[in-house]
Amino acid sequence: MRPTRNENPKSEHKNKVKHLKKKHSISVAITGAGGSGAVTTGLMLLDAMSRAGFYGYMSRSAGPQIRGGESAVMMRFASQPVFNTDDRFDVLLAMDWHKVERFADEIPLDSQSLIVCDENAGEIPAPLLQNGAVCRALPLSKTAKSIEGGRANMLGLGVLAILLGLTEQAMQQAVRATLGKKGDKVVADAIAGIERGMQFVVAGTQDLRLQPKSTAQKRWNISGNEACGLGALRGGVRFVAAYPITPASDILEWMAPNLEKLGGSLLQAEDELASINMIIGGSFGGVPSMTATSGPGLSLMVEGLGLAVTSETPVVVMNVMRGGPSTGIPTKSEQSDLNLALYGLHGDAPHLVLAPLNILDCVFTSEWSVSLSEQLQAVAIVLSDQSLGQSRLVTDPPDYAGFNTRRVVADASTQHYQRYQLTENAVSAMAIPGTPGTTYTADGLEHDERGTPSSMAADHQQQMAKRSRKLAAFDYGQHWAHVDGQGGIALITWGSSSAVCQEVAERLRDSGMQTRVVALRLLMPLNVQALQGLIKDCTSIVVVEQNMSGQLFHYLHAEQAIPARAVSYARPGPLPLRPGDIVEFIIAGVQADE
Amino acid sequence: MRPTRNENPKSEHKNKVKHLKKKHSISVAITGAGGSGAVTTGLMLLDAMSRAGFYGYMSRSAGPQIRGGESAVMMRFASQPVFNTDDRFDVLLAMDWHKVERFADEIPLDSQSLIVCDENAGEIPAPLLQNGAVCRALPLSKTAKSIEGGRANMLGLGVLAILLGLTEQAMQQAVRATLGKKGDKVVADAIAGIERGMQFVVAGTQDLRLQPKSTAQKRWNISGNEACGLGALRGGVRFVAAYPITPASDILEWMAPNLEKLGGSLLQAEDELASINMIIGGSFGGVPSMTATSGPGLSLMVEGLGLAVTSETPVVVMNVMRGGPSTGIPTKSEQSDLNLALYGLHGDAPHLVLAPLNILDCVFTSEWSVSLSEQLQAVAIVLSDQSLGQSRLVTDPPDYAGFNTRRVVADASTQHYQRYQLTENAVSAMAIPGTPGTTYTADGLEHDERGTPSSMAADHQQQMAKRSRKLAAFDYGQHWAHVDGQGGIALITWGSSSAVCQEVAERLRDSGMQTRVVALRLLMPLNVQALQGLIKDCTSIVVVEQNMSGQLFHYLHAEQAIPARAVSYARPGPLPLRPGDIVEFIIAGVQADE
Amino acid sequence: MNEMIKPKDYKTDIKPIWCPGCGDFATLSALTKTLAFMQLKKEQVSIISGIGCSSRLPAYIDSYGFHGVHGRALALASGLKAARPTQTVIAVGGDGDGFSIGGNHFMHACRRNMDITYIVMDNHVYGMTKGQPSPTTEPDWVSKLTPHGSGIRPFQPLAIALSSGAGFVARGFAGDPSGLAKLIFEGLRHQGFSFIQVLSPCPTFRPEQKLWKQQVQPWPFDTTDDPVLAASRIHADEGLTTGLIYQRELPVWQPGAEASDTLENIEQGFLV
Amino acid sequence: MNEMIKPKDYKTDIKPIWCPGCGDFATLSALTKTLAFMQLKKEQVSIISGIGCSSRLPAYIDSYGFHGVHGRALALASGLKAARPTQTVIAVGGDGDGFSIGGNHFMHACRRNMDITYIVMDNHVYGMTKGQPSPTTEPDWVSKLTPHGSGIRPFQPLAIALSSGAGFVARGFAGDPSGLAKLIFEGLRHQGFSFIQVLSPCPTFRPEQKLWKQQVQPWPFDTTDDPVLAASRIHADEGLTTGLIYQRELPVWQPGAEASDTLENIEQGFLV
Ligand SMILES: Cc1ncc(C[n+]2csc(CCOP(=O)(O)OP(=O)(O)O)c2C)c(N)n1
Ligand SMILES: Cc1ncc(C[n+]2csc(CCOP(=O)(O)OP(=O)(O)O)c2C)c(N)n1
Ligand code: SF4
Ligand code: SF4
Ligand SMILES: [Mg+2]
Ligand SMILES: [Mg+2]
Repeated sequence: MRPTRNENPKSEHKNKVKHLKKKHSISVAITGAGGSGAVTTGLMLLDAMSRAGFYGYMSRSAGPQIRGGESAVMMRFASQPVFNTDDRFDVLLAMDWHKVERFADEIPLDSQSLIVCDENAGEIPAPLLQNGAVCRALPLSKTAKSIEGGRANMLGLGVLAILLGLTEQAMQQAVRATLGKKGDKVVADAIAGIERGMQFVVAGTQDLRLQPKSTAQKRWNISGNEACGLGALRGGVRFVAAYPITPASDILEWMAPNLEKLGGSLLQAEDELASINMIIGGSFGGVPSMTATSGPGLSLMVEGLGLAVTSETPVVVMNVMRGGPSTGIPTKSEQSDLNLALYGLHGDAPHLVLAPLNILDCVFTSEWSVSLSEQLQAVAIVLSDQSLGQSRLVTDPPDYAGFNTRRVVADASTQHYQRYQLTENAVSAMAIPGTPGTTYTADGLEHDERGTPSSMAADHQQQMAKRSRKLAAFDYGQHWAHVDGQGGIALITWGSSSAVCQEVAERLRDSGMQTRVVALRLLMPLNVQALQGLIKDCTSIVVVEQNMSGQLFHYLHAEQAIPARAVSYARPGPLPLRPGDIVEFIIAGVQADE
Repeated sequence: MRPTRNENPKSEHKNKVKHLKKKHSISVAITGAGGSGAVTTGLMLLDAMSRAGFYGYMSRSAGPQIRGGESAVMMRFASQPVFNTDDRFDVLLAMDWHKVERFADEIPLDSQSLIVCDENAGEIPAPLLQNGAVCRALPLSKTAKSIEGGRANMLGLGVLAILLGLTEQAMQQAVRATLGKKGDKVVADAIAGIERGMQFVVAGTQDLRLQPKSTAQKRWNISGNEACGLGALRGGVRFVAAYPITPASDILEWMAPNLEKLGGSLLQAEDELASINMIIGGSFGGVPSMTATSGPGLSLMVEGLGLAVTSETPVVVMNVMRGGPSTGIPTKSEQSDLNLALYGLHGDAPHLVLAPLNILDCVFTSEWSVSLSEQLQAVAIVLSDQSLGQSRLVTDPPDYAGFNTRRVVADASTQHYQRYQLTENAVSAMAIPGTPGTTYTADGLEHDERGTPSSMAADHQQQMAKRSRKLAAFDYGQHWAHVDGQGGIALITWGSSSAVCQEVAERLRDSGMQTRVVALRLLMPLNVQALQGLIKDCTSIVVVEQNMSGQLFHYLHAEQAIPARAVSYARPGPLPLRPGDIVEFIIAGVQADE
Repeated sequence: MNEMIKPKDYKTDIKPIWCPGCGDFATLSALTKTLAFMQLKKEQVSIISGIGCSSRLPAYIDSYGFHGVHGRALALASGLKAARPTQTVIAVGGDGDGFSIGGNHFMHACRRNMDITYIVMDNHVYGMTKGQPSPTTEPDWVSKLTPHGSGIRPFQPLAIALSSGAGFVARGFAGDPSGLAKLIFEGLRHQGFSFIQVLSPCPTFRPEQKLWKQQVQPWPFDTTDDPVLAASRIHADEGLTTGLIYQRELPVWQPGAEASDTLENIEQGFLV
Repeated sequence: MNEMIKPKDYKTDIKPIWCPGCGDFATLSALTKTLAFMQLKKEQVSIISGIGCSSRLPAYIDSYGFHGVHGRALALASGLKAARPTQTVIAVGGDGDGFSIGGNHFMHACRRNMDITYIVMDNHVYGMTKGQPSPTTEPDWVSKLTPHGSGIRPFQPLAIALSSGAGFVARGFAGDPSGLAKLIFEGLRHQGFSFIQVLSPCPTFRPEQKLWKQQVQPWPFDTTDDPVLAASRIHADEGLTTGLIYQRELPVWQPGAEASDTLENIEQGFLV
């Protein structure tokens, strides 16, 4: 691989990895056994940091126990928007050592890292110390006992507040926002605990205070699942039928009350076979309709999706990916349902596949997906994943995309209505039940323009070509990918790996290597020509994704979109992709070439 | 495209298509309304021709009516084995003109073709005559009425017998074999009818008599669905759970009584979700297990297949493809479920995909699939299709493949039994319920070597690599593809298109163009290296398949198995691929290059 | 538009694929008769089906319709009714479609009690796939797939409907089209889920069903609204009686309130 | 090998993922007690489940087991029993697994009547996915997904089992482990399909179920073998009674005759 370089080429690539400038950010992890309050602590810290003017990202991990098991939150804060986890953590606040080894891989520590823990928690597990992290044991629980309603996690939060330079005022606001509903006593106790924690002096560490970007704008605190739900509502979805499944259920739980407020509805189906067919029914009835699921549920929807394709009934399926195959690792992230989404229908069944590029982009991609599905009377599968869906972001509010979502509807006056009429753009007007003069029967059997079942070769070819052409000929504009930077190195990626790739590109550029990122939002149909144009002058092409077999890499080859010299960087879940690892991989490739 | 040529290169490519020598064979079609006996007539002719020492192929087509609708049989006879339909038909025996236009595409006629019909049937539909076919109207029904128990179709059969040079003796044997069960009177009436028909003189046509290949060997008369069932029994399948679906049900209907004779059993499931999980249960119980279905049913099995992959439970799914997507064209053939079979599982889920290359090969491929599935404790999806499954062949009996099918079973003495133990070939001994000392719980959750559920990255990567390696590292020997001929032109194909490609190659070779055929029997894992080796010196590479989007073509690119210059010849069903069309396509490519 | 609608106005020009003598013709004409009797406009009615001979029915009625996939008619119908409550939604299909692959949706549609009428043309066989036993087939009926019969006791559609919470349970017979039309009319009038099992002979694969003409008897009781009584009657019944067996008003599930808020307001919830 | 097997011999070293106080612990120990009481060897028993908190049970018993996919435990168990009749096959799971996504297999397993015991730990909620209504949930139970309750009348497992043709219908309670063990014992002894609904509280998402301890009563009748009587009793029951309600010997479906022919002979059939 031969990356193009900026004006100041450096020849000592060997050490480049280490010298790469990194985004200035602070990463904090909080762990604890069930009931230790690790998650609440994290949520309060996220809230406080956002009030202090920072951006933040928070992901979560938990053991197998349904309740009472160990859990961890992984957070990152910066003065600019931040969408993914870093290579390492600056601080670990450990409420106890209960099964903390389970999280050792997820919370890499090094000699610059600080561990804050309770002095009564016992011996620190060796894996945490092996890279030289500094440990400060404090009398958190002992002190907590000494103050009324005191809880060790609030004292720990106080310590973090001091380390991160948060004010008492910010902490008080955060407590009120997070615990307000639980009453004044709870709030007062928490504040007392935090303030006591802020009195601890934790010496001998690096400065963890960020410069706040002064901004008047209000921030949003949103999860990817909420963002997908919001985008769907913006796109016009007013009917949802679904069956609960981790990690997609929160989309449904957020949408249920909000759909109702907007005059829509949510139906809890008996299974996924029902949910996909229910939304086909809802959409046939004229209401933009959607479901949300994860791998096992998407598997069960495959037959229904084929029906929607053949009957040209628009539906949107949000698939929040988790570790596969089969039941796999339900609580952890992986981008391994791409194959199923692209190819998992029997027969030649053209449809749309999209993926949000980060938590904030869930709003946009979800709205766009509904819009495309409605306009094209097509199936749209949206591939989010656990790392987007169940993580939270503190971010600038998303812009309004404001797509024209309306589907082409037949009106009552139509003569000799033909549901599947050939038209210039291959989209036919769809009659909505209730409209006089345009009755028809939708069908999953092959049919002619009118919709009458037909097994004739001519009808089959005509209607297959129609269904394919309406997607192929549509002008998707600029949204098919987020592109930035100039060649040299090209990173092609999709979905949740996009944010990591952005950071990889920043680091490479900062070290003088021109880097272009092509983050695919519309995976099918693929904009092959534009993609080829964007990478043709790049000396190295790396396809980055979070699965084992390189599903995107193979798909891009299937479409003859990338040259033979492209290389694949594919790693399975459940650990997140780390920008540093990818940088290292790329530099090693560059060195091998020299 | 630049095909390599034999010793005598000809330069007049322009006319080559017409001058290409064709396999010497006779093609006969029989059509008629419901009750006209077209299908029985065809079956009797097939039987008689095989008794006369010929080889034969017979496919069927019918209108949408369940009973009483129009139907057609399309047959081809030759002195050598014949596996597919020709470009055109020599004779059409039309019992009547009821909806015969529906079959016009399926029964191409030309100026060399002869139409035999009833003189009372009325006007011949124009589409049948447009290419100059000669028509002979005979008093079939009138004469039939004049003899006791006479039926017009038997008289028509008599006419065909004369045209094809069949003896009265062969006809009598065929009648007894086909109608024997219906009693002596029926047999005698039929024979009388045929013999009367043989007295008609049909003048002015070409000679339709074939030279029989003298052979002492007995012939088999078998359909592709029966052949798949037989192969499965040979491979050791003793438990089947399935849900009826066209065109796969005949596999089940053939297997049900025969399984029982061998001490096995068939369970009619309530749906395909049940059938796939039932065979997982049966296989977990130690009995080689299989199901059969078609596209819509395979769609419903996707989740279960993932479970079999993750739990490493061997199962075989025979998928008899029909026109898709969705309900599509249930009674007609198409090779369009390849994508679903290759990619339709969520997560990274390695498995086997195979396809029989012709009706006879169904026996071999089905047996081999069971063998591989059992040895590798893997899912095997076998892609047959309607054109194989519901067509009949008169053929030499298949050889015994005699694979060693046994799975590696844990025995009672095993200490610290680990179900998913890492081994050299990545296959672990499987304990069969009932065996002491080796109890374990199979799981679709990710797990460690013992089978204990785990969400740790290390276990996930280890077990994913194991499941992938056991398939990738296995030595599949020579059976992965049927290869013949030398380069120049390379035809890469799979499944039922293979027979057509063989014929294309014969025609090209006969005209001096070296042609190699690579017919893929094992589609996944793909033997990329061997394939690359076989085509690397070929000047033109054509990928032939019966679907619209070129699913194999894209898959071969996905695996980087073919170069950019390869071209796709992909045509959807329901019409069969015609050797002449493909020859024309290839010659046109060659001419364009010159 | 002010003229009376006649049964034949609901006919399409598509010729049914059904065999001569198939019981499904009777359901088709009972349905068009009832729609005409109720003067339902074509565009007010949606007929939803799965896959099977019987499931081909929607194409033969000139109304809105959906010929979906095997076993999922009730799911599709439920989604449609939820999204568009003003439509008269009728689901139709066969015994295989409704009780085998579609059995789960049958139970849950009964419980959910949306205002849908479900008509199952029960011929105790899979007609379309050419003669395999369905859930309602007798255990000793021999077919290619079951050379000694299935050996399994038949599925009891009425008992399942009742136990699942349906509020309208009836059985009709294709050999009595006007009785059938009456049941369909009652079903369409009933608020909530109405289930009508129609004994619909398949002369092609079950020629012995021609005897139904002699065997079918009226249900020997009045319609009851007592589920306990209905349960014991249905459990004692042998399957060839027709009538409206059980009817009871039960809470109908139908979402769709008026909008009470705006998206802008909802989005305020994300502000820190 | 000749020593007595004790309940603890069936314990594995895998720690249950269950919350403290979860009712499923009782089913686990009732099961190991019964297996020990019956002196069933570990290798003779296969425990098959779907997905859910309750469906995790097989990993906690040292026998053969299969933790399959959501809703398909009975299908997998049926295939196993068909292929290996000598195994004692026990299917276990939750109300969501068994009555929502798995409802169809439930009905058809009852009809098919293979010799399988099916134990459903019914907590009237989806535990594993953190608290959505299941088919047996009360219509007014509020959750995030159903802000006003589901509005749908509960699924009646016993009525469905009976109507589907099960020959053994019982209800147990996690708060009465020895009563439960007795029912499981009877279920395992019964020839054919035995269904046991276990009221199994979920203190995490349904803390109000702690009251079951006070509310659960014994079934007020003797076990009957009359389906008509059972039907009326079950339809009148309110759901918090325990006992063996209905038991009747019915034809058990179990394939697997001795081989009677050879493959070579079968192949002769293809010769022209
Ligand atoms: C998923 C799926 N499985 C199987 C089939 C094949 N199939 C079509 S119709 C049918 C059964 C039809 O029986 P029934 O519903 O009783 O209708 P009938 O033809 O008897 O009216 C089956 C099994 C299918 N189309 N889809
Ligand atoms: C196909 C599929 N859909 C959804 C899920 C998600 N899921 C897992 S368990 C469960 C419900 C569990 O409820 P129940 O069976 O009552 O068991 P409990 O946890 O209450 O014991 C669901 C919906 C899944 N794993 N697979
Ligand atoms: S096969 Fe039976 S059910 Fe189907 S159309 Fe013919 S008679 Fe009717
Ligand atoms: S969530 Fe409920 S059902 Fe699940 S383990 Fe906890 S208490 Fe048991
Ligand atoms: Mg039927
Ligand atoms: Mg539950």
